[in-house]
Amino acid sequence: MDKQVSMYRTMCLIRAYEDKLAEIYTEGKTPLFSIAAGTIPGEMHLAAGQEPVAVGVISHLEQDDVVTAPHRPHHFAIAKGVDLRLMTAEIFGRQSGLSRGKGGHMHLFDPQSHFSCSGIVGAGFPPAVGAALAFSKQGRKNVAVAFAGEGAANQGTFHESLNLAALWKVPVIFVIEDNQYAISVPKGQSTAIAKNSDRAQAYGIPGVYIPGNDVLAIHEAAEEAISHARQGQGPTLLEIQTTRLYGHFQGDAEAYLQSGEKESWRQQDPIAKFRTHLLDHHYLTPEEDQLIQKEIQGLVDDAVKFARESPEPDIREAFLDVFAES
Amino acid sequence: MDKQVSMYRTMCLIRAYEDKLAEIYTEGKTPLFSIAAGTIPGEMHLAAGQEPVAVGVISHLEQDDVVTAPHRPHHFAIAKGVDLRLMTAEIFGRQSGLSRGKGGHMHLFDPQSHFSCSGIVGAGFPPAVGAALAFSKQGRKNVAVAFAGEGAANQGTFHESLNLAALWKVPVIFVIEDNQYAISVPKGQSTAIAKNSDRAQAYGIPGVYIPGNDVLAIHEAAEEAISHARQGQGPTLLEIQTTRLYGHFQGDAEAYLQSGEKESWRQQDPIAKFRTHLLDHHYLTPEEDQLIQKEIQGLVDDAVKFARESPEPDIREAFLDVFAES
Amino acid sequence: MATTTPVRKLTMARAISEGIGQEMERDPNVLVWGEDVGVYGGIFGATQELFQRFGPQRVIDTPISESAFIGAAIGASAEGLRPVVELMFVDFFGVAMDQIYNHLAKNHYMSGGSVRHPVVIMTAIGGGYSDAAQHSQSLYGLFAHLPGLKVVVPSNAYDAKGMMIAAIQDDNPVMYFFHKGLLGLGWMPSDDLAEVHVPEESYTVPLGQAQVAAQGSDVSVFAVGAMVPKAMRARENLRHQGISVEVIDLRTLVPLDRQSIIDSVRKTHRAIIVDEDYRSFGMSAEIAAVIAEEALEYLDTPIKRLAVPDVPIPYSRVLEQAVIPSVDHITEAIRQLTR
Amino acid sequence: MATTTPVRKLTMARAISEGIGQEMERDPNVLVWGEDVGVYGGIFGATQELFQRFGPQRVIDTPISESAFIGAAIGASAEGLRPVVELMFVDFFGVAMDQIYNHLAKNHYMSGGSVRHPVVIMTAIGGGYSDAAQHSQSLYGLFAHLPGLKVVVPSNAYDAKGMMIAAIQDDNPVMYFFHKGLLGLGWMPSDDLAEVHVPEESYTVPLGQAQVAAQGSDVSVFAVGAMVPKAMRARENLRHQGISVEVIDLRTLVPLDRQSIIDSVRKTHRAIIVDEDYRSFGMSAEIAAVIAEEALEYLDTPIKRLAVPDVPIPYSRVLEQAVIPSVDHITEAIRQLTR
Ligand SMILES: Cc1ncc(C[n+]2csc(CCOP(=O)(O)OP(=O)(O)O)c2C)c(N)n1
Ligand SMILES: Cc1ncc(C[n+]2csc(CCOP(=O)(O)OP(=O)(O)O)c2C)c(N)n1
Ligand SMILES: [Mg+2]
Ligand SMILES: [Mg+2]
Repeated sequence: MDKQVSMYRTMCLIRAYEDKLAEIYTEGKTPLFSIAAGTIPGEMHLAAGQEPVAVGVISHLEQDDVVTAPHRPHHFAIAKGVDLRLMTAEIFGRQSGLSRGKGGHMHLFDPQSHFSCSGIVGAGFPPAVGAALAFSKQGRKNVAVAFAGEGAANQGTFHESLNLAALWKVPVIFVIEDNQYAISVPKGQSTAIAKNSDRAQAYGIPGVYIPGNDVLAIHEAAEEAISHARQGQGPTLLEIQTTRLYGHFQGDAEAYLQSGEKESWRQQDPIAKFRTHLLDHHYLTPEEDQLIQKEIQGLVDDAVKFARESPEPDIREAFLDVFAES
Repeated sequence: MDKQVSMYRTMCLIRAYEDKLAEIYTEGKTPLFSIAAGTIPGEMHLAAGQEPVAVGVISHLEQDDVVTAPHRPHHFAIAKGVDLRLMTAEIFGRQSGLSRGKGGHMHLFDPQSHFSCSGIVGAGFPPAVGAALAFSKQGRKNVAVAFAGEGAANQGTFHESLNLAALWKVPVIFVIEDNQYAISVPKGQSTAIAKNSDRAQAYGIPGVYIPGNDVLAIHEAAEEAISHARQGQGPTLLEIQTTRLYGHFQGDAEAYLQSGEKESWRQQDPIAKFRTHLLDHHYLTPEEDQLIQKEIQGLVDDAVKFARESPEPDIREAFLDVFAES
Repeated sequence: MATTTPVRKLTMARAISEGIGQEMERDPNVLVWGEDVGVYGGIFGATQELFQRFGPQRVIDTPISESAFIGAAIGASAEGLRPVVELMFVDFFGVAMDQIYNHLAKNHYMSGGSVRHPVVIMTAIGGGYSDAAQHSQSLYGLFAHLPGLKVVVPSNAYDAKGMMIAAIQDDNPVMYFFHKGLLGLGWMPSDDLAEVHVPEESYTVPLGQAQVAAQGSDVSVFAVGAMVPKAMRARENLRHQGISVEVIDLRTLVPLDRQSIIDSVRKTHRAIIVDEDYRSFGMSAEIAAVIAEEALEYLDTPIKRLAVPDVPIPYSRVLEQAVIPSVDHITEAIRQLTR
Repeated sequence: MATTTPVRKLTMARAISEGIGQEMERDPNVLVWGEDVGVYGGIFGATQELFQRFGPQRVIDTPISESAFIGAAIGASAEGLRPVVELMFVDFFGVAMDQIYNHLAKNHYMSGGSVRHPVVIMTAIGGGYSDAAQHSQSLYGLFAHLPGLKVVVPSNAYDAKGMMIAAIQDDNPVMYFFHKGLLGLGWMPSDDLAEVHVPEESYTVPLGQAQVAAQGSDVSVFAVGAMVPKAMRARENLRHQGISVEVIDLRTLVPLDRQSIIDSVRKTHRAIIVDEDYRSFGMSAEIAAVIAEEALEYLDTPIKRLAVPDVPIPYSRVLEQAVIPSVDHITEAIRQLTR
């Protein structure tokens, strides 16, 4: 119950964060989605609607468990405990950001929380296998989780990594976020079978499809996969049905969607549903909910304020960190 | 019956060819496997023992059906009808070779018989899908067959190509030659499941494992796969158990093999077994067999003679064919 | 580019898709595939309207399987198709490179000329809009290093259309690089010098010929793609300071028009290469080497290179602006060279 | 390299595996993986005896999944391992390049320095034994073009061991290129100039320092890997003709020891770069460019480049010998330059 409320809280925090970034993203841009201009430049892939995936899985993880995330990373980063201020400053390209502005929205690195992401589709699978290999060599009880979209499951790295992980029996969980689209391409036009989780058979590992974008169902399935991995039983493949409430990136006109599709997703908002569930079961009162909303709004506002007030990086920063000093 | 004898004949031709190359390969080399020296320089991957795979499948193909083959290509090339003289001259690096000596043993190209191969493991899958796509766009009734070793099935191209082919439902057959080793690495150390053919499930296509290194069983399974493809029903994945009677390449000491392993393969020589079957069923008389052996020996000797008598390419050849004149 | 018809300015994105469309009309074997090239029209609009005109049989959205769909162009072209394949960003080449450089590029040679692969791989390059280290690279120098690929980098809509048509008609694999900051996308800053008159009819710009973008006598600037309009702006700045700059738009890196490079250096006696690719072991080095080999005696001053200083492209706007050559950087570098 | 101990000549393959073995003894986090690195000892013997000494827990045979097992080094190194990973031939880079150059190479920068990847990717380069277009390339110039990777190319057993140990101890990803024709394999021609004294104890050769392989006064030859002993033999030929050749073994391309290049040119006034990689847009261009930028005034003659002439490596022995720089080619090229 506390756990459920805590998950709810994290989901709300993610949503508030994404909504805030969506708002700020158009700030200072003419035309509205002018990519190079404004407070937040560059591409922006928001994950609103996909909170259950991040929260359902990552709520099982310890700080020193590893997460590798894709180009749509914020929900995973927040769930994993990446510092909101440093992350926001990074997204704003500021000196106080996680990478002093050198990484940006698709390249958030936080060794503290063992979080990283990449802008290359499918690129997070191999490093997760490698982290899991390190854990097993070092006798650590940690796990690594690689998240990726359903589009990424057709990249060669998916196949190679699952085979390698299954072969080595290392503690890694592969999680496919099935939001049904890869940019404009629907799953049926990219994937020869209905469920990527069935591809687990190709590696002799468990594969579970979790419909409904339901954080509790996800939490349950993830629990089994993660304890399986922690106990040295090797990898699991999860595929989780979810919905993308913003476009692929901000500015995406989404002309390729079927009519009514977006509305149906909105009506199935996983946070609203989870809230109803919590209220119905009296795990949460409306008053507590209000407190939570207020608190998380405070966190988001604080992070944004922190980022806004941080200076731009010094130009010299551009020339540092190509190589580490040994 | 005639068909069976014809398949037998091709298998014998392949074997005679490989044995002959093995013999010539050490010619002019000190030490015996000195790679740069001798009549045939470079790596040499022989396919003796794997004849059933090539012959069982390719005997269904027309001249304008496409075959893409891996680094161990001779059995496929011969079965597909690549001119033995030109191929041998190529392997000898001579002016009259298929590519005037520029390709060599791992890079045999014969547009006439729609045959090509590559030295990069797993590289033949995507081009086969592309050829099949061309067939379906052009309304041709052809098929493409991609052959590769069991080691290649863990390369990303395998996954991407099977998904793409299944999705597009193009006429391509993927054939995995399971000779149980990738150089020194046994299948169990490279592949998380026992049979790559089970990976067909990951693409919603038929997958068939054919044990026994038996050309008739292969021929039968291939018939179904190929007619399926020709009728527009899409791809099939076949995995065929076979044995590598020489080392990975000539000069391979094979110290990594289990003791007795090689001998047991030799005892199961697929050509000897097929010959016994043909003789037992009176599809072939010993006299006919002798005629066949004589005939194929003549073909091999003729090809080798042709290659030996062909001059080295002119030096200027090295600078030609980087680009085609349009 | 002289024309008697009224001026018909086109964005470079439009010019590219017009070129492809005209070839698709001419030859039924020309097909387009790649990610989001269909209904979406290509993330950068290079295939806009083609799906609507030619349908899903000829304009095909693919899964995110670059090795497979680029490799498919190899087999398809050997069997008679002439595919135009989009690799969404050049930055993604690493997931598909083996098919490109070990096969598509070499099969013609390895086959002794018997196999041909008339394939265009078109791909987006360049930074300047905070897309960071994995979406802002240029990398044409890397492809130009590998034998068997033609490498073209248009700088304006006229060349973009003509070189696309030439690339499709070419029997060789062509790497066609379009700079995002020249496309005229609206949601992306674009240099309007790239939006020039484009004849409606089909025409080709031959691959392998540089163009003197502007004559000058004091110094030669060698550039491709987005660096060409930037160099033109720098030239304008310097004109007011009495410095006469010649701008050479190389247009094609492979084959490289060495003669145009030498001719220009012979005329101006000073050379600077301006490049959005990484500085070392790339285009700026090659042009410098060509001059050092073949035109050394004409040089009055050391050769100068201005390029991305061997760092990944940083995300932050100010940092990115510090590393991608700007009009100011170019102006200053030329000034220093002519001082 | 001066030594008081008795001479202990080692093949370069043995020197590499000895270096790795000593680091594995020192640091339990050093692991080795790749195809056939275990029982087989590496196709080129670079991991010989390591499996027998350290067992399958630390010397791991992988499937033919280069993206996965090279990418695994990224996550493993971030969590404390120091992997030495073998990519069997550099020619295969194209199946794994994204993990190498977009991630392994850039993560340190993109993370603002907070992530380190102490990873060595060792890989075989070079031709000369008819392994044709997909197994004979050098390609170090391509890697040197991309920021974030150190690039080392030893030319003899002493450097090979010392640079391997330095590479393993380095906190950055290092691309370690060993030339097959220097390894002393028995079944492969090998230049015995590479088989030199190698101290038994552990030592490092710092990355980023060129070495004057032989002094000379008339012309400077710049080379790496197998071209160094070839240049030394050409030097010997020319000595008899009264031409004094300085041979600079660059040893490392990234970081590049520019000062040593300039110093040598200042002394000899003539420069030739000898390179087994493709000629254009690569190492030979970069060295020429460095000279053209920073040492132009010392040059008496144009710079000369001798490299693979932008063709895939042909299979036929005579054709291959025509395109890979030989001692005779080098001798002749230097003679022409000093004429
Ligand atoms: C290798 C590679 N190919 C293509 C892209 C361009 N791209 C970025 S996101 C994306 C779609 C990804 O779809 P999916 O994996 O389903 O994730 P989602 O965006 O739906 O979260 C594409 C094609 C890329 N970044 N990397
Ligand atoms: C991408 C790539 N990785 C590695 C190699 C080196 N290599 C050549 S053959 C081979 C083993 C192939 O095994 P398998 O696919 O089973 O074919 P087989 O040799 O058994 O016929 C390897 C690792 C290669 N050529 N290409
Ligand atoms: Mg998706
Ligand atoms: Mg095998």
